[in-house]
Amino acid sequence: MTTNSVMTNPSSETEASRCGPSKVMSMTEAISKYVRDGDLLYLAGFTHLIPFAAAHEIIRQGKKDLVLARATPDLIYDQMIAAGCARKVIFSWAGNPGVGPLRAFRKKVEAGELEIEEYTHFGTVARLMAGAGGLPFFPLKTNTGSDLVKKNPSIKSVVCPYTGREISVVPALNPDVAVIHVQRADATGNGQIWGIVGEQREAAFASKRVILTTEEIVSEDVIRSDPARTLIPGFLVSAVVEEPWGAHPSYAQGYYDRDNQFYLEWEAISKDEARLDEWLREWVFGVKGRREYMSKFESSRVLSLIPKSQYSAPVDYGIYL
Amino acid sequence: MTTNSVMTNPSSETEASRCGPSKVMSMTEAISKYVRDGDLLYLAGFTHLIPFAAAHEIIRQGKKDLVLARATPDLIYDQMIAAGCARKVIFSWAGNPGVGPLRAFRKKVEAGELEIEEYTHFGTVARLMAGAGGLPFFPLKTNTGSDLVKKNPSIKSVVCPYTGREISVVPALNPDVAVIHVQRADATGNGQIWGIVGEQREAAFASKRVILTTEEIVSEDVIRSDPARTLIPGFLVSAVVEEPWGAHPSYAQGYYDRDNQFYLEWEAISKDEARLDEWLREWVFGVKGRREYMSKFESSRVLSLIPKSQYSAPVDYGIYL
Amino acid sequence: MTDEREYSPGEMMVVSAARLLEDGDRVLVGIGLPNLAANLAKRLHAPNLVLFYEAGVVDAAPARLPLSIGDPCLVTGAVSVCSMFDLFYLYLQRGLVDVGFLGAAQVDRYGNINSTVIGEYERPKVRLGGSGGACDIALSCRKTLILLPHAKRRFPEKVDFITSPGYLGGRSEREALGFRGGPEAVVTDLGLLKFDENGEMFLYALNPKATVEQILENTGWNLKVADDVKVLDPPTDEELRILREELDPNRVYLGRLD
Amino acid sequence: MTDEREYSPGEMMVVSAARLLEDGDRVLVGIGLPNLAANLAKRLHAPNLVLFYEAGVVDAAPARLPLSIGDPCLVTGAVSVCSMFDLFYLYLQRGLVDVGFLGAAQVDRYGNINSTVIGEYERPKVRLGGSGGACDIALSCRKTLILLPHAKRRFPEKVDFITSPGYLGGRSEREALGFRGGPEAVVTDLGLLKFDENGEMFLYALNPKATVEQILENTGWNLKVADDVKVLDPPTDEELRILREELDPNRVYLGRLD
Repeated sequence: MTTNSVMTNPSSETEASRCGPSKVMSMTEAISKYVRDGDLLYLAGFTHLIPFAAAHEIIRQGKKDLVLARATPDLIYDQMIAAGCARKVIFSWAGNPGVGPLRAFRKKVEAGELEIEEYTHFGTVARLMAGAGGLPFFPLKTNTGSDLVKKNPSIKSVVCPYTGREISVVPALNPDVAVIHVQRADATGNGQIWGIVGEQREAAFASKRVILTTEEIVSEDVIRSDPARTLIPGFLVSAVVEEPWGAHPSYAQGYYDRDNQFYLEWEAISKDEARLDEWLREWVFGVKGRREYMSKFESSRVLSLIPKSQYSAPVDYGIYL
Repeated sequence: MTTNSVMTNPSSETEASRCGPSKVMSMTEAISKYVRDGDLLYLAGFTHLIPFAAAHEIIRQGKKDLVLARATPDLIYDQMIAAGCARKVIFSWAGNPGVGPLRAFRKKVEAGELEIEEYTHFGTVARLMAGAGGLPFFPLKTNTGSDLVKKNPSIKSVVCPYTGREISVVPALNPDVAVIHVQRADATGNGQIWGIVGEQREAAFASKRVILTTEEIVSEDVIRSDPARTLIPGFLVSAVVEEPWGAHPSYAQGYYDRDNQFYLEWEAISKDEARLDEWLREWVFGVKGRREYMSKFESSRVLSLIPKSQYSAPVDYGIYL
Repeated sequence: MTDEREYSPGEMMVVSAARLLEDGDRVLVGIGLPNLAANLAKRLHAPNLVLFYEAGVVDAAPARLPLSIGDPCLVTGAVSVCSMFDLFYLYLQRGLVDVGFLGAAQVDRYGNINSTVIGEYERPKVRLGGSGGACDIALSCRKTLILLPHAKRRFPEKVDFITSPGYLGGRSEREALGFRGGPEAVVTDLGLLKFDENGEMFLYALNPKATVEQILENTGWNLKVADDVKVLDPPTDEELRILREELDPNRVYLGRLD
Repeated sequence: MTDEREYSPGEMMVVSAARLLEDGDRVLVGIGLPNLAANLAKRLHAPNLVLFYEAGVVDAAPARLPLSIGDPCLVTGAVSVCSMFDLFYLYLQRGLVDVGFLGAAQVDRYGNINSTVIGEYERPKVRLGGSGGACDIALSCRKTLILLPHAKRRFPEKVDFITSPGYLGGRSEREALGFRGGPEAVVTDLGLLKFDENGEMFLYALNPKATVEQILENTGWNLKVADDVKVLDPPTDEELRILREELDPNRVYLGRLD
């Protein structure tokens, strides 16, 4: 930042004094400190910035009895379910996006071995929205007429005092922990996301604790150069983990593409229990962390995921003296 | 935009075919076409990007019996009230921000000559939020215990089916017309705002018609280079008016500063009915439009409002082929 | 080179769906056939179509064929991108979306859709993906278009589970709940089905290669047939050219030509 | 140069309010004295204060003294900026704000604030600005600090209109409505007032130049006085230096020294 700030003491113009102390730590430390057995977790991200690195560390640390909430359980929860971390899943669409069913999830549900609680997508994000704003419920014009209402007693209704009509409501969701992966953040946890923003912001505000993982830690000046992009304010955040490729095999807009090959491979891996166990042993338990995990791929595959750059047109905030 | 787009017919890669036809017109035409006597208007903007140029054109065209809704009526509604356009004001804080009371408003209210309907700020934006999302009401944890509830029968309550507690609700607000001033937009009305975003987005989605006024019309490529910044999607917009300095004496982040001198002057002008009439005659009725209005100021004053540039750090969206 | 007169069932479905879109429509599209249909219509008779994707993208200009609903290629160069909440709240629930595409594991006589479970909910024979945004789309769009292959088990008289309400037991039932819209058409590999004044599905038109008998055999109830049942025009040269050369050159979604 | 021992009533109010802020507090500040108080505290004993402004700005780093709540200088270089809805919904209603500053035309025995009207609502003697965000702040912060000049007409036993609830008729009434927090202190040009276990205001401490009698004369009811009523320390040299040299060198808000 180049402004000559009269309102900020020049002698305290460091990250530590302006936004509190640095919260940077390793993934191992962050998960061990802030995720507890039995917690309700929300690993956020709709197709984009899915925090796979954090999920793998949760598996490695053998966390259990977790309640896993996500609009789209996706491969990330399929892996955690297969590894035995989950007691229950709260969700709205369970699939391998663009590929097929979510096999580990489906097998356990069909066998009656996994509790589920189900909403529509709008229901899931409205639950987070209520939780994020301190409301006990959120009203929404959906659900009505579907059999979901019969199977999920948490979906209720209120009578609108203006129209006299019933309207469906869903209860607030306030996870114990949200894990949010962002493209860039500063050391105190001010996180910026661009591209598909999913439900990350609502999940962060709704949760009791937030673990922020980031493609890169940048200086506070970069964050302050564009305050409109800061979706996660640092004071919500308990831990900041710098984890490049932390969303692979999903993607980070501008950093890397979705590794579609893995989504296709997962169909075969997850169909076969022995192969699935072997995959977990090799790719999760067999590595120390994300760096070792990424190093196991052929470099040509890694390189093929990196896009050419296309930058946003800048905007001028102006210097107001 | 530099991507080689396979999904968009190269022969139709014009604004007209990709986002519909241009909606650019003059302020005179936009106000005459889309603002009708008796309409409920929401001229949006919280301290920033207040659409003064549009308000002056509404006064010039002698629109009347308007219901003027705004969180902060501000000088913009004080002028419209003084000019006799308003039948009623819906608001949450009536003042000359940073200066004092809103005198034309106050005089009419104290004389019982202007109907009012009053909420808190949260109440006002929640009403827009309900209107923007097609909800009949919005629940919120405020109002309760205040005398506002006794004086405004539109503030009601519902019983939360999860907690059994009463919670206050406000009814949806769906204006006939929203006027939104933005920093940049394309010819079809895709508008981008940075800096304080106020309630512009909610007002645009809640309203039946949207008049978009903009500091500058840019090419669609500029908009598409940063889709995260597009707060107003063009398909909501009826008219696009290019109006530099359209928010003076309020400000446009990065373009010009608030003209605080005018806010101070308004205190004296609005105190004295004769001076106020003279001001309206000279600065509103006496000019054809914004260009003539701005030309009446000393250039040194105009120049003093223009800040030096401070650009956002760009972000990389990546080219995905 | 392929004979332009030959076309796959997928191609016919895409073409049939594309022709149902009107210029200026705001359309919520999913990946796969709906994406191809919407983009085909936009190149031909509906240049002012506004395309939304469920991930929160408005008016995308992807440089490749998107392979998932949140493909990064949908974002680069799009007009606007918004949160999931905004998409469902500001666009869908506000009533700004004219047409929504829906898939289905099962669809019944009144256009109710099941994409949740085959068998009982608590003891599923097959556990499917669930609603996702489908129920939300079904209840908030001005009209929905349902795409699925025509097979008896997918067209039961009553679905095992109503994931996304159509007309429930008839148009009046849906109206009584205060919802507008409802299913406009069902596009299958055999024909085009619409809904009568009571909200009951009927056979409106046949795909060029299909017969009424074939459709009745593949439907789980005594399907009504329009008196003047039409035969749809096969894909035109131009429709096939755009699909094959521009939109899905690798035939990821168009299927095999055989 | 001014004698450092001389200070204006505004300076004492700012210093008194600043000392009530704790390190790490998330504070919603308005323009004027609250802004000065929060920035003063941040330079001295509370470097980790997070400052919000009602216009939706988080952790601003303005290059000049802001003159309105939405001054553009608050945005350039801030950590985050959000919509009005987000500020009231995600920050305030969610309960993330520890301390809210409130002004008042009137404040009463139980910390209820009037900023709406003097006289009757329907036939106002003086129509004031109204709630703005004040009622929302009063009901959602962990605690509120009320700043106003001490004068009998501004301290009536009951306010003409409750714009922003304090403890209503006592702490139990506020609690019964399900709201946390409430007024923590009232900072005036004469002293510092707090609230007892019933939510009734009492004189906690005097400004150095004020007397108990003066305060009782300027309060509209029989104000309780603490047994051990304290006298506040005058502004320190360092406090005055920061206020005068860095924060408000033109004395826009600090007022005249006389």
